[in-house]
Amino acid sequence: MEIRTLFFASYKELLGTGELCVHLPDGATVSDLVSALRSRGGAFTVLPTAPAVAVNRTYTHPSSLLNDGDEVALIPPVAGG
Amino acid sequence: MEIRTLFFASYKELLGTGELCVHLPDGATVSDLVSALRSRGGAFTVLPTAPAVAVNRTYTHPSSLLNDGDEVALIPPVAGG
Amino acid sequence: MSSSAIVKEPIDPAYVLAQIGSDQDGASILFVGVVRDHNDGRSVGGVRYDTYEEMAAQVLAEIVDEAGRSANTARVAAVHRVGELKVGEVSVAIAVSSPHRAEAYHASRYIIEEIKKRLPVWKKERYSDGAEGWVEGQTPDPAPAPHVDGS
Amino acid sequence: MSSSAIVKEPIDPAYVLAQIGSDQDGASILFVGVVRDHNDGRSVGGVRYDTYEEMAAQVLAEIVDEAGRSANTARVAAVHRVGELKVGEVSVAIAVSSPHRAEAYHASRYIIEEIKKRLPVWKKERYSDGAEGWVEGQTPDPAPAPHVDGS
Repeated sequence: MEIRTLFFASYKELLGTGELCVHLPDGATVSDLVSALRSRGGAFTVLPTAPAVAVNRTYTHPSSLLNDGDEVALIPPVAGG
Repeated sequence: MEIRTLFFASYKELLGTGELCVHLPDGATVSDLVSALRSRGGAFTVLPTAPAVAVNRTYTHPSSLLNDGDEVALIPPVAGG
Repeated sequence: MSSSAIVKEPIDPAYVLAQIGSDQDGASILFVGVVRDHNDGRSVGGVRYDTYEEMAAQVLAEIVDEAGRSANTARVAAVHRVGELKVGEVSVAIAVSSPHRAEAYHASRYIIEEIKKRLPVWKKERYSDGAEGWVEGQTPDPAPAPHVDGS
Repeated sequence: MSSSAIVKEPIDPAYVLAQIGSDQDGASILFVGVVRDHNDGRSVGGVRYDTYEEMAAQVLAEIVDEAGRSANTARVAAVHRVGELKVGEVSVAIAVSSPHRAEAYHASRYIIEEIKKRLPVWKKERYSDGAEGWVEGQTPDPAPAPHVDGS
């Protein structure tokens, strides 16, 4: 399946991109996506092993299953206000 | 000595006046002033025995000594805001 | 940097807010007290605030000063209106600014709570049925503690 | 009665305050967050807020809704700005009105604390010496509790 993966703020700067399309086997979880990203090496290894993640714009646990077409955002610590 | 005594809000309505000049013996306290007022009878007996009192615009204990020329206000429960 | 007043004219909250704030301050809070159309289950048509004006001006200045000293370098302004007010009119406006929000909230709340405890102002409500009544208030303490207590 | 928005244009706090209030409400509170000239001992020249806009709009609406439900019949409005801001410019404005002041203070504080915990907005500071840095923020919880906690 195909996951639209979004990066913001420090993650976006780190990776030099705000968006990647990631291919994962069926049954993959949020954790599996993060592992797949980190295994790309280089700057990707600097990503936390368990960052905050939003799936389809809702904060989601690392163990949650992903579905084809999901929009997954890796969320650095937020600092609004 | 002579005490300028002020009444506000419900006390003013009760007594039908906002100000009285009260003569007291030297050494009189805030409590003595209140007793002197209540002993006038009529509506004055409806005053509390220990109302909140300000002497020269500062909240003061009933046992405080008064001085000639003091401005003493009997303060009903306040309700600003 | 702090200011306070007892006024007979309508209060403009935006003007009170404009009294405070600085480049050091990350948080500004404006509290606005408004005459509402009901109290204790009765329909209210309007209110009258009486005051011991000379003392009220002095007490409000003290409260503002206490709040300013407690909230790290806060800028503070407070205005209380007296006289006849209609429903929807502003009775009190309090503005505080501070580097951090916690102090600003604390100072803002402190001022309105102290006003209710010890500002010599009294409120008479006029009800829809024509009756009137003094609002049950709080009896001021003879020696108000000049520190900011918890919220 | 409640409203929320993520905006790129300057925020007018008086406009946000004008969104709320009713004849039933005795208390209105406006919180204004402003870019200040220092942070953690460093001199700040300006900031940039980045956002995940679609999600931020949704999260801010949820926070406002939670605050409104917790504060008895509160009217609530919240606006957060993103993009480049100078010192003294407004980053966030939150207005709440309620029959009684305790609920209004509580709801106001709830909204700003929840914004800081979970609104997907990030702040990069530009310091006077030319350096830049992302402000250390808070890691959002995967299942934010939808109740109002103590202040």
